[in-house]
Amino acid sequence: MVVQQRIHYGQASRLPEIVETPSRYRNPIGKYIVRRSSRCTSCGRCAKLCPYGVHVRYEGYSQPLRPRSDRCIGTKCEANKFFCVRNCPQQALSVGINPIMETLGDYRWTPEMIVGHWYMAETGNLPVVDLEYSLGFSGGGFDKMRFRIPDKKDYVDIPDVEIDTSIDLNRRDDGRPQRTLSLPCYSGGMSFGSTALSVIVGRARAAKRLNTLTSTGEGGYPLEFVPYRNSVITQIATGLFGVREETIQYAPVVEFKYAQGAKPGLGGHLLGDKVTPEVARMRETVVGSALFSPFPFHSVYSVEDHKKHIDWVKEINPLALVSVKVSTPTDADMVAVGSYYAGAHIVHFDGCYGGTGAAPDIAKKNIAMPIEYAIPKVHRFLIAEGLRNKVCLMASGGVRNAMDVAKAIALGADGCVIGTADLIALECVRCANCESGRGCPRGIATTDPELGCMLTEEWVEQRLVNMYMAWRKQWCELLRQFGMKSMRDLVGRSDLLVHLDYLDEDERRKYTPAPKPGAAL
Amino acid sequence: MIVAEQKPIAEIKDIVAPYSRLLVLGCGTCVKTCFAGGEDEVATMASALRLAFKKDGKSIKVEELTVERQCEDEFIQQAAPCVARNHAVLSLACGVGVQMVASRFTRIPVLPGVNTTFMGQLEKPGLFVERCLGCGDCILDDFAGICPMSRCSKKLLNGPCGGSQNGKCEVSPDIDCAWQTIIERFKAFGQMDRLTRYYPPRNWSRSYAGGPRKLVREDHMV
Amino acid sequence: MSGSRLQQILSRGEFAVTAEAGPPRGANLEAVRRKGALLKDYVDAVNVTDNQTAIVRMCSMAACAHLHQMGIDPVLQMVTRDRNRIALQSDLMGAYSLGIRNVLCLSGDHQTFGSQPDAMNVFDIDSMNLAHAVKTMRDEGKDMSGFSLDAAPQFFVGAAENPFGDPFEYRVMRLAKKVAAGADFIQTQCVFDVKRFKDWMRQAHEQGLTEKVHILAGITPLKSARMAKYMATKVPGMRVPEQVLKRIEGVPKEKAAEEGLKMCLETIQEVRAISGVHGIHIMAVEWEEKVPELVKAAGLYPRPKVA
Amino acid sequence: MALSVAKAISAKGKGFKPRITVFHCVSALTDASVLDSSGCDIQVVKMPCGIATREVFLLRALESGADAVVALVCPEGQCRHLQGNIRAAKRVARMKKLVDEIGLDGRRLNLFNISRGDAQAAERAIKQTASDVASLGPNPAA
Amino acid sequence: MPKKYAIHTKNANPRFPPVGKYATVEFREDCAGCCSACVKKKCVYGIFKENFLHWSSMQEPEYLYICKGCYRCVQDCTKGIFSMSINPEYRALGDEYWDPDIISSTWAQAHTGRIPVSGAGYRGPFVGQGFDSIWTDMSEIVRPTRDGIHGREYINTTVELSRRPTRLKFNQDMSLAMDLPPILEVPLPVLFQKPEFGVLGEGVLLSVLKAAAAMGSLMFLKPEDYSPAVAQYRESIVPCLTAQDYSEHADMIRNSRMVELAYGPSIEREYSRLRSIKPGLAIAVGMPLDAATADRALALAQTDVDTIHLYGSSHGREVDSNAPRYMKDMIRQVHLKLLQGRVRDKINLVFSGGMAMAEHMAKSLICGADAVAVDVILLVALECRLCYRCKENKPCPVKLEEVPPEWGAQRILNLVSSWRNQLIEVMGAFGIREARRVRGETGRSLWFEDLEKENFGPLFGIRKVAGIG
Repeated sequence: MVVQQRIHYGQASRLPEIVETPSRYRNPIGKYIVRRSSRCTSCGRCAKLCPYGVHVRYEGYSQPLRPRSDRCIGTKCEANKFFCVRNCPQQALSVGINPIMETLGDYRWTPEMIVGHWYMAETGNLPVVDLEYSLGFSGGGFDKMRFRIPDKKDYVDIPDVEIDTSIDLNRRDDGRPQRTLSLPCYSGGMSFGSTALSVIVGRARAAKRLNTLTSTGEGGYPLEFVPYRNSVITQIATGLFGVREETIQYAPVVEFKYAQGAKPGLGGHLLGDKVTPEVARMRETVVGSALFSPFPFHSVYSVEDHKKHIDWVKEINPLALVSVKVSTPTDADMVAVGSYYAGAHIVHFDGCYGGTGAAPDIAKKNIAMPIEYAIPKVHRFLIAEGLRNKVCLMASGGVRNAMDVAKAIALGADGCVIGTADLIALECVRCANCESGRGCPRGIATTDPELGCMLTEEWVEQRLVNMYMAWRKQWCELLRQFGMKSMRDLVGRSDLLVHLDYLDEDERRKYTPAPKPGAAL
Repeated sequence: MIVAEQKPIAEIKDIVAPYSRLLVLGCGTCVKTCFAGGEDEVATMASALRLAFKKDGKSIKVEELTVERQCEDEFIQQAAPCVARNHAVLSLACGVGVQMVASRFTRIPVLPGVNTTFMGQLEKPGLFVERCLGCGDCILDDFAGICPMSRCSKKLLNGPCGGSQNGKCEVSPDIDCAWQTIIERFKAFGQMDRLTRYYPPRNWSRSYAGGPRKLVREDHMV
Repeated sequence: MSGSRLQQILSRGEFAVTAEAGPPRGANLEAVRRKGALLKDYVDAVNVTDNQTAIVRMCSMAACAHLHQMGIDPVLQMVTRDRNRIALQSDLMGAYSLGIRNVLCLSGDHQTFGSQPDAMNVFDIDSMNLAHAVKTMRDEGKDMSGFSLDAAPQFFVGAAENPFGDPFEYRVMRLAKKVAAGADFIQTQCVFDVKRFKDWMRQAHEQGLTEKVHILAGITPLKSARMAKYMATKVPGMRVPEQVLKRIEGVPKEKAAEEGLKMCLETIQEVRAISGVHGIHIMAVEWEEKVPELVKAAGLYPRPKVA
Repeated sequence: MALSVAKAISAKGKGFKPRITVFHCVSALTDASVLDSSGCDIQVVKMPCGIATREVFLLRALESGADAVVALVCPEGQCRHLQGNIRAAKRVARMKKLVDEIGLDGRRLNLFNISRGDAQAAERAIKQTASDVASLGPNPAA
Repeated sequence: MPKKYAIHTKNANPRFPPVGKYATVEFREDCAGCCSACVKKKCVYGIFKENFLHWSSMQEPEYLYICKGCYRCVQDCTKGIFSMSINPEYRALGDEYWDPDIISSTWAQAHTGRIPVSGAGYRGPFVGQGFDSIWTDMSEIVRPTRDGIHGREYINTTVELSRRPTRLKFNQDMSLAMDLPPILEVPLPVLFQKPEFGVLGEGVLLSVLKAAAAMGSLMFLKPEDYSPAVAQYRESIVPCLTAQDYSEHADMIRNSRMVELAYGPSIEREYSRLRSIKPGLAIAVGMPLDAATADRALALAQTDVDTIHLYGSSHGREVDSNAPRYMKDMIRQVHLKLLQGRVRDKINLVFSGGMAMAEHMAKSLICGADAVAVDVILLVALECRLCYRCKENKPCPVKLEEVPPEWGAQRILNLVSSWRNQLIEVMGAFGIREARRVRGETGRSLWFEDLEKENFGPLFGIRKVAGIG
């Protein structure tokens, strides 16, 4: 295996190509709805006028199609000359906020954030519809943090391709290869079994194109990953499903998963329904019987035991970097330092509020500490210990969008690990039904033969590429505003952040207020 | 699609009056699409009948069921247990459905709840228009895809009559003159010369004029 | 009352004789006159068929008018196959104006049996409706739309009935319906199966129908064994018993016609004996020249005079 | 028949308390408790939008004993689903005709447009219905 | 090790269609009737089929209890005739404390006995009031130096309600030199009490008592609720008496393992008379959870009462206060007071009021309770919708007056089993095998105020927003 080159978009000026990748569904959901009444005489005027493609009429077809409401920019279009509602000679059109928005999403992933990410995954651009896709309703953490209003003087007017968004994973200087990712994030583990094969392979393909990584999760290493193995992290979790010598040797990074933010202290749990013959073969178990990953690693009861594990992996794969994934206990800072001394290159903290295939609600809600607290805590402690430059600090668990990533980096992380946002790009609606029965009705988190065929690897790959390219646009603009040319400059710049609850009333008013559920309705 | 409309409730009341246990049987295909006999209409009909009879102090038990299609054995069979516990079936399917159900359940009256109207298309929400007579000998190629049989009030094959004005039929200004449409389409295709051809009388023997029709596919019979 | 000779004969209680004459397949007036002359003194009225078996012929109304001019009382046969109610009513009025006083209401043979099976049929109304319409015209002076006519035609209304069709139990019910609809006289399908005919008459009698309507038994002389066979197998609703077939097949070919006439005469005698049978209707298909002979032989000649 | 008429007459005499089922869009009538003071026996069915007024619900309400059924929906142009209220109105109109045809009197079925939170309009609607029903008497099919 | 304790669960189907969260809004007029492709037929959950069966009831014409909001019908319909809404009936369930999600989740637990499990991360706000401002630290796994529990081994949820001797005295021959009073244990830290409102017929009471008997728990009950039918469960009843009236209920006391006396002046004088009616009787003192509670508790701990039962409001707050504090703060206050008075081990604390979720139980223990008593949630388990119509003497929409005790008991057992399993999940993640050891174990928790101060303070300075913001 060759030592990997340092490439990132700041140097190699070629960004992955954006290709419009529409929804798999007939009726995409948008913020607005447009309805045409039976008064319509099919005159076709609206189709001629609308520049956003809401009203479409095929060449030679005598009727406009049903309005593509998701493309509508809403009532603010009133100001435009081409506003269809006013221009319709029959007054057959009406536009309003889509009431379905009220049912979609939740405090953390708001309907507008979901719809906005669908848009990004489709077009690779930031939405033209007025959507708040960077802030949630949660009322705390990232949703209360804002970047300071930048000084206009600081703005650097350089194109996106010249901005460096890369991160280095190996900061130990231990003779192991450097691995530079072009984006300050990689994809979190989703196991074969919990998630459709087309999804995980599509993620690997996207990771390859984006020059970043994805992770196997703890469900084994399907052969389909092999062509993309340079972009696939092999995860070693307590179940040790599919962990074999060659799967460790494939991996550029090997990840020890001690805990998952959404269910720390609880082993993984794959319900029997999801254990199909393919999954059972992969995990070397019995079809239809539920799988619990044990907890903890029965061979790890001390930092010394942990070091032994890392040494073992380093021995099997001399080129691999090692990541340690843990949740965020009260003593997260100590854990980070311990992991470093045990030999980890990457310390990955997974806060509560992250995604998961299935976990008891009581665990999801109450687990450990939100990642927003853990990052500055660990960052500060690593600096105090003189170790901050020796380790790559990755954060995850409730990092939902490009601005969350930027905020996490400003709080002190080097980058973030993304899970849920990837699935949202694939049109997950967060119905939270990943675990039950046949699993995901949207065909994402399922191995059901019927449901699991709802999406293709190509589609998954391109949707993800599109979304990350849209995110990159957001990061580039943010960096330009603060006069930065590299994401690396943002690390630990918590001075650029404000927290609304820590501001005086008049100061607070200058910033976008925290959005409230149902505000638009 | 076969288009049908529900019979007036008064008529249905008379039809079902002799029976005290009634199954209202819907059909989930054409009549559902034209709002004459799908699940919703079955529910409404059943409810209306219960109300109508209860008002008159008469007790009637009305059961509701909708099968996918009443013109296929596979779906009719599903209704069997339900039919068995009733004294009559009010079928909201088209005439085919009613007869098919009747032919399968030999000992129970099967009554029609809809008037089967025509074979047509949904022009736009709420508007159904006739498009085919089922004449058994399609000549749409000769008429620019517009059927003069079903769309000309006089079934004229050799051009419009003298009564057409402004593209509308003399029968009603609500009816587009089929011939106007035919001519316009031919004009659009640049095939106006086709309009000069003399069209001989139709062979009606393949239509209902030839008596009840049968289609035999020997290759499907063993 | 109408000027129908047939009606007068029947109402006087005399045994009526009618015969059928098919118009020519063409516009040959002479052919009509020839048949008229042949039948004139031997029958009380002559039925003129209306495109019988759906084969195009001279129209019944015109042929009837010619016969009327010859002093014959014609029975206008009218089928609903070819004309809708508008044409039917208008033709009735025209016919009356031409002096035609009897009309026999029929549905008509389906066009598939005829020479032009491609044709569209009408069947707007059926024979029962037609009988009712003619009766309403006569008794109430109104057309089918309820419009009061300026001089309504006063027809003697006839209808056909087939005692031999299936289901047998329905045949008398149907007769009753026709009577109720307006038929004054009934001409039946050819009687070969006398037993069945008797049975039917008995039922009709039991229901009191023979009091209300004049039933004329249909009589057809068989010309040959081939014709008998054809009647038995090809004509819908016809019933030719086995022994009849055997009898005509049992004689040499050249003697068959003679035997046929003999059998015909026997039938006439038998039906005359049935109570409620008020006459016979001779359908000598393209064999009209034998009618005088038959009438004479049956002792039904000369025909009574009417005013 | 005779029985139900007698029932109706006797009830008319004795200050009968009409039972009214109210289907209301939550956007039109936010708090249905304002109807409690109407003096009628009110049964409330909340709907997310006027369009949830399915035809059969109206009849089922009558079947389950309501003397009258009222649908309260948003005024035209104010529906969250844009056309829900218009469609509800058409459905109610159709059912009114049907109810008329079965001899129950279509006046037992009414739709009113209520602006968001206009409790007084809602009360008026109920009062009007109540007075209509008072002249019609109890639902004979109840 | 004691015999493994288990609560037997079994599906107890709802008697009434539960109010579902979603409602489909359907523009049927645009329906293409596209038959086999119809999304109604393809619904993974079969909601349209099920829903139709329910049309005969006019109560909830559009309940979609089983709809999970996957939007496939909305998005796949060829004509786009579907839209979705939150069912307004769902939204109207309960109140701001007993919110629809709690009620709905409780119904599901009482129905199946399974713990609520879902995917896709936590969906709620960052932080909330009261218990919602505590995170439990379930990260035992990443600190392997503590006494981990290994795998899914037995976790004991038993707690005691009677006083334990702090030390034993022995004779010369090593025989015990003292009388050991019988120890009253309950196998899990959940007790029952009668809710303040609701249709509380015998069916409901018998359901609760039957469940209490089956799982070895206790129910606090006033003498006026005693009836012959109720009396068969006397082993599971804690009669709630007063200093004035207990002597009238000597029979009841003799049949009980524990008796609760309402707090009053000089109440300690009554204990010996009570115990003279039944030796070894455990005694609880019931009192409202208010500003004076901590001091009273401290005083009571000096007496030989076994347990203090502290009644908070049904919304999990302090009572009799203009600015009522949250249960978590109240528990903490009482617990710390006793701790400071060095008497915490002498007495058991049972808190009640607003215990709505399994995590309330777990967090109460962390804050310092020995056990909790539940009330309103029992009604919810029996399908109560907290519509409060019963307070106005209107009929109950789910006919609580007709609850069959057999079914009701199963619903409650299912719910409690689910709570217990959730407690076990949490304890497993804590690395704690004994429920007794969870008491006051704040080391296994993270508090919003502390986290903000510790982690955001250095970055953002001083919080300008009081409370959770």
